[in-house]
Amino acid sequence: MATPRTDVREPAVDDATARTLHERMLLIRRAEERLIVACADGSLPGGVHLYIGEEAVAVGACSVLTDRDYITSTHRGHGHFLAKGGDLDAMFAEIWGKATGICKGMGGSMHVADVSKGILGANGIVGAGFAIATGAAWGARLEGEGRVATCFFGDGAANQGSFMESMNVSAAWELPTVFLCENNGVSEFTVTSTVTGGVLADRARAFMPVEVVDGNDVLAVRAAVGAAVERARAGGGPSYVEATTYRIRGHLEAEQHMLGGGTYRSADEIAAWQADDRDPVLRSARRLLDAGICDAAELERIDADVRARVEAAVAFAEAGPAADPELAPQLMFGPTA
Amino acid sequence: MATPRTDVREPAVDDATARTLHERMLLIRRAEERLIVACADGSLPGGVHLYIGEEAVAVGACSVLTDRDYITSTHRGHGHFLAKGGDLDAMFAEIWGKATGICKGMGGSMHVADVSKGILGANGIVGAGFAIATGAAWGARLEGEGRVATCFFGDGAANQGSFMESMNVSAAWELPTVFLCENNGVSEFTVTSTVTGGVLADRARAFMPVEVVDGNDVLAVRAAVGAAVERARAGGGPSYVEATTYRIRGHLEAEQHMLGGGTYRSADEIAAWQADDRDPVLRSARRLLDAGICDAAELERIDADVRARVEAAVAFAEAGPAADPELAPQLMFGPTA
Amino acid sequence: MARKRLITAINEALVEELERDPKLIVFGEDVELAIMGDTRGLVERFGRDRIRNSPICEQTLTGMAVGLASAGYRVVLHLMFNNFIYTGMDAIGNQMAKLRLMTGGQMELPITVVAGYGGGNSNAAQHSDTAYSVLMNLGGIQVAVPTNSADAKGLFKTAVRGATPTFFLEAAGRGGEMGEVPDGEHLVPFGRATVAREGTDVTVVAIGRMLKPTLRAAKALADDSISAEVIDPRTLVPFDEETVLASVARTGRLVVVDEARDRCSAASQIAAVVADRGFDSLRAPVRRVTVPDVALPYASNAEAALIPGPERIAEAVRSVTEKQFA
Amino acid sequence: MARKRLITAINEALVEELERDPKLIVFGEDVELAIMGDTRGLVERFGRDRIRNSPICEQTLTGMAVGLASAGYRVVLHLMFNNFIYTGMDAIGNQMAKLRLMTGGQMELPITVVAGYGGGNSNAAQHSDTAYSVLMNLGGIQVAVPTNSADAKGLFKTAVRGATPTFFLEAAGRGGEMGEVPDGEHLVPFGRATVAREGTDVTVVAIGRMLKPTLRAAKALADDSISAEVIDPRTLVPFDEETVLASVARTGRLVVVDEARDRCSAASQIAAVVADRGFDSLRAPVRRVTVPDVALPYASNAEAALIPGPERIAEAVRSVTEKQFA
Ligand SMILES: Cc1ncc(C[n+]2csc(CCOP(=O)(O)OP(=O)(O)O)c2C)c(N)n1
Ligand SMILES: Cc1ncc(C[n+]2csc(CCOP(=O)(O)OP(=O)(O)O)c2C)c(N)n1
Ligand SMILES: [Mg+2]
Ligand SMILES: [Mg+2]
Repeated sequence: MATPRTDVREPAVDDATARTLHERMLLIRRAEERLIVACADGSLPGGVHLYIGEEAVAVGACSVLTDRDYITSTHRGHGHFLAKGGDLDAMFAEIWGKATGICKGMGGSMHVADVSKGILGANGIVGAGFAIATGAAWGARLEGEGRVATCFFGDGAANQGSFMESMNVSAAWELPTVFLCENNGVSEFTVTSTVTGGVLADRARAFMPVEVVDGNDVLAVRAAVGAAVERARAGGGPSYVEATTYRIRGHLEAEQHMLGGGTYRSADEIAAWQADDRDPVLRSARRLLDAGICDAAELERIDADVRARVEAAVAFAEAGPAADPELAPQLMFGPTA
Repeated sequence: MATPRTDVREPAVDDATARTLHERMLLIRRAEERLIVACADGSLPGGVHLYIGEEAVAVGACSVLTDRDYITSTHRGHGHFLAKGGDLDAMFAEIWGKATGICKGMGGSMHVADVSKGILGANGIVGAGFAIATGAAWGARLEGEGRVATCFFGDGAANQGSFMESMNVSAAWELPTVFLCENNGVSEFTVTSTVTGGVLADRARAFMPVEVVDGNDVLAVRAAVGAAVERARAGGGPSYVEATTYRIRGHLEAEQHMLGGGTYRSADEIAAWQADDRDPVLRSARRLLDAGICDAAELERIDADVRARVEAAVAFAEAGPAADPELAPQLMFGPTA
Repeated sequence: MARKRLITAINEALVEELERDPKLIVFGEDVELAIMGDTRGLVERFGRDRIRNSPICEQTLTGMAVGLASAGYRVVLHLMFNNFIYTGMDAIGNQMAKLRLMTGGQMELPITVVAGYGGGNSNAAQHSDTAYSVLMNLGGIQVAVPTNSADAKGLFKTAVRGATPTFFLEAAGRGGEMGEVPDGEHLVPFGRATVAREGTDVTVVAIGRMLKPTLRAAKALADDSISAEVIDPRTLVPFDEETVLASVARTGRLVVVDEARDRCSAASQIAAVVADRGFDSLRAPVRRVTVPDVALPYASNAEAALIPGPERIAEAVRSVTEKQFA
Repeated sequence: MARKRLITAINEALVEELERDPKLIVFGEDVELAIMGDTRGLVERFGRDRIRNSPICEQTLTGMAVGLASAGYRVVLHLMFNNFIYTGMDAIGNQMAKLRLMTGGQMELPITVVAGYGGGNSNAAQHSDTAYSVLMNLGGIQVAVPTNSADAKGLFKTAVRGATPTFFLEAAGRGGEMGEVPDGEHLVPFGRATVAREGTDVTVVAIGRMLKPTLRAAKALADDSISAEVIDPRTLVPFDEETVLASVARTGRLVVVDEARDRCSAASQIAAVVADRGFDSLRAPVRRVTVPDVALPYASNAEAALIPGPERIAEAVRSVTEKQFA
């Protein structure tokens, strides 16, 4: 794993932005904490892969994107969806398997998508996003209106060959693709370094500018992705940004059941990443306090608002009608000429 | 395309070796020149992809391998097969579609294989060799007897993601894999640089030691692959060697028919690579003369011998019985437990 | 009407559709110099933004088609040989075939994938599969297998204008065949079979490249007073069950001819449908004339022995029209 | 005899075969901590040289299996979910299925690929395919679909000791089911079906995960005096045509139950075989109970509505045993 640069000066954002970034991260955190409960109490039809601990990556990155930009997401896609402006109600309804879900209950947790907001879908196939993002970036370039396509992917996915293939196409065709590696050090129950040769960022260096940042610092992510996006919009081609971060929860909820007593990381390691000075949400809260943007009471209020928002989404999801079983066959084929 | 190093001192080989290398290159050259004729006169059932102009790569590389080492080859595999010690008679019989062929007429030109000599097959799927070589290298490493697996592939194949995947596995597991890129600048009718981002060798640099050599200099190839093989045998893991070379003939014989009047390279470019000081066979002949290893008459004699050998192979191929049509179904499944 | 090669008819369809829709993009390996001939001349006319040689990376090419379609373009991806479908299979099986459902209908995927299929040219196993059976099982994927120039043009246009991933498979050896092509706008609907030859004793469904040897067999059978009705399905997904069932209702017999390997082939599918929905009409076993479960060999004689030809087809037809089934 | 979970039976087979043959290697993503449970404990016992977590790169993993086999090893590759077969499809369709023929028999490929298949767990479309139909069409690939612990162990051992690429598909939800496993050496041959329930009125072939709902349906049908014979094919390639044909010769009726999508499914293949070779015995249409041509949805109710259950199976059986076909 490459060491994040520490010499990048903290980029300045205005107070409102700092606050918005915090709120957005908190929304993801609280929403997923609620999913832990829902999953444990059997409310959800399928499994969930949680993003807790990595919120700064999605939020930092999406803060420099508009609804017209594209993203491709992963199996761990709730954070990307919400950060890119996806609707929490519709996402929860989807995860609950309801007709009111963003994908009408057909996709589920691993596949939340809102094409109208450029969210081309969370994807259950590790590495599938590379090519989809590259294709969308090609479309953006052909169109010539400065859109970019950002591909979120994990350190595990970086071993899929489509990573190189897509970097090659993006570089050769100077496409506005941002390859955003969420390097959390693990791929399911495998410590990624044990199956990885060399340094990930060097793979990208063969094709494009590279930046490795502290992925738990929302401002650092925002700055690095901001530079990449600016370059892409200006016709400067693709970039690679690697955000060093950590997955706090299991690969999926209830992973204990699958591990059968085995372990792939220590409780200490997890605890270390949850510390005040490492957890992205706590760090952002501390920064707002230190900079005098919010006081403790206001932070409390934000949190309370977010929690209320999450509970409303649960209510929305629960109240929704079950998915329509007749729908599936209708959805398979598009209209014909 | 990376510029080959010119500062490598010409590695010394003894006279007998120099002569053998020359003979082997000449065998490939004359065999394929004969295939041009056979193809044009309709003697062959299928198409052929010729290696003319690239002989120094296969011969230089295979000169440091033994029968116990593995190679994976490409659609352009005659040179690899012969350089690794494959039998010319059996290869021609295969290309003529005969039961006496090395694959009993089932494989054909694009699929000559001799597993007993470690030739794991020419392959019609561009890029398929990466993983097969990596798997064989893993076997070699498990076995611990110092075998290596050399993967021949083209500059076009280097855009297949399996290239990165296999380099990753080979690097992470320290496998004795030699990635040998035959960079002839073209992929079918596409000038590879027009579809390639960055410099090929840089892709490999993220994983392993890299050497770029003049692929038309058999001694330079031998030296570079020799170093890589030595490292691999000693447990030092994989290497990447890129041999700059040129394909003199079309992508396949009769490509004119497919081009429909279009072109992707100039006659001048082809002629330049055929010059005395560039063509690998002519260069090797010149070197033998200059070093006083052979005189002109002896070179003539070698050539005459090789030509006779080739004609004998044609006779063998022509005399062979047709492939057995009953065989195919029998060959599909192996014995069961 | 004008006589044109099948490959020229596709080329013409491409030119017309590229003129019609500025958001139509063609890409793939060597589409500029047009290794198959179908994309010849396009780059000169429409420029490299719209007609583009790609690197060799099928896994990404198929995925890019999805991304480009999501960005509002219509896509023609040329995969050259249909064996490379396996190379680029992930985005076919896991993305193209599923994303419309998975997104609750949000994603339209106007993607046409072109590739050559079939044997007969000593191209050996890795360049001679008939891969449509695999595609047919994946779900949201349409498959067209035109047998003549007019259908090639008309089906191609329908594919390109649709919103569903469609594989347009060209019989590798048939690009050079001539046929009439109607002038002007010509669209052939999917899911509509044609009767290539009328007959009364037996229905023979002949898929793609198998139509020609089947028609030859039908001619030979006519000499023996066996009247075979030959049906060309034209598209395999959707498949025109009604035309086949109506024919079998008259003939009482079915033979399906398919160049694919037998197991889980289109032939098996058609046989199964008729053994269910057409059972009451059947007066004889349903025969399949297919390639056995082998990879095609290189040697011409060995290859020819495996691919259905007029003799094997005629023999199968005879076996179900013999008097025991009269 | 001892009762064991299906997944434990596979684990046991692995341990025994690893003990037996030092050249047997197991690799794949997360085989060390054993995400499916079948490879649990192996790395502690046999070491990381023989049991090895791989990077995520299916295209290369399947190709490596070919290379490792060529180098004289026996290979078990775990692909986790069978949707990832598409991701690693090139070396499956173009290499494993063909290389033995292409090399004129030089290459033996003792490769067993393990993967989970099927729906029912709200895993959504990309983790719930039933991909064996695709594999069945490729040629030199065997397919096993064990339904109980004893067969799982016995078929696994046969697969591992063979010389042909074999896909061993585990029903995703059935790893936890218990069943008797014979003590000591236990091998189950490929291509030998079993009769899971005897009957006289109708033959029902139930593939893999579909056996259980089919047996339930058979029980319900017995209450209505319909006697269904239920056959578990155990392997799809090779397939035991004789057992099915013999049963149909007695019952005169066939229903095939398959969780795969209908088009070009194993169900269609079996129906086609019987409509040909068993035609004379048939007294009613051959019905297929399958998943229609859809990707499986996430929502439990929508998923359940598509996967064959006891009601749909019983209904299909009734439809061919009603008095019009008596
Ligand atoms: C093609 C494919 N192979 C394997 C899997 C199983 N799988 C799901 S997530 C995962 C690990 C991914 O690791 P990484 O990309 O680092 O993402 P993270 O889970 O750490 O966010 C694997 C192997 C899959 N879903 N798709
Ligand atoms: C997977 C796959 N895609 C495409 C092709 C068609 N094809 C055959 S050779 C070739 C070009 C290969 O170029 P390169 O690797 O540089 O080898 P060269 O022909 O120059 O020796 C292509 C695209 C193929 N055989 N396999
Ligand atoms: Mg990770
Ligand atoms: Mg090349």
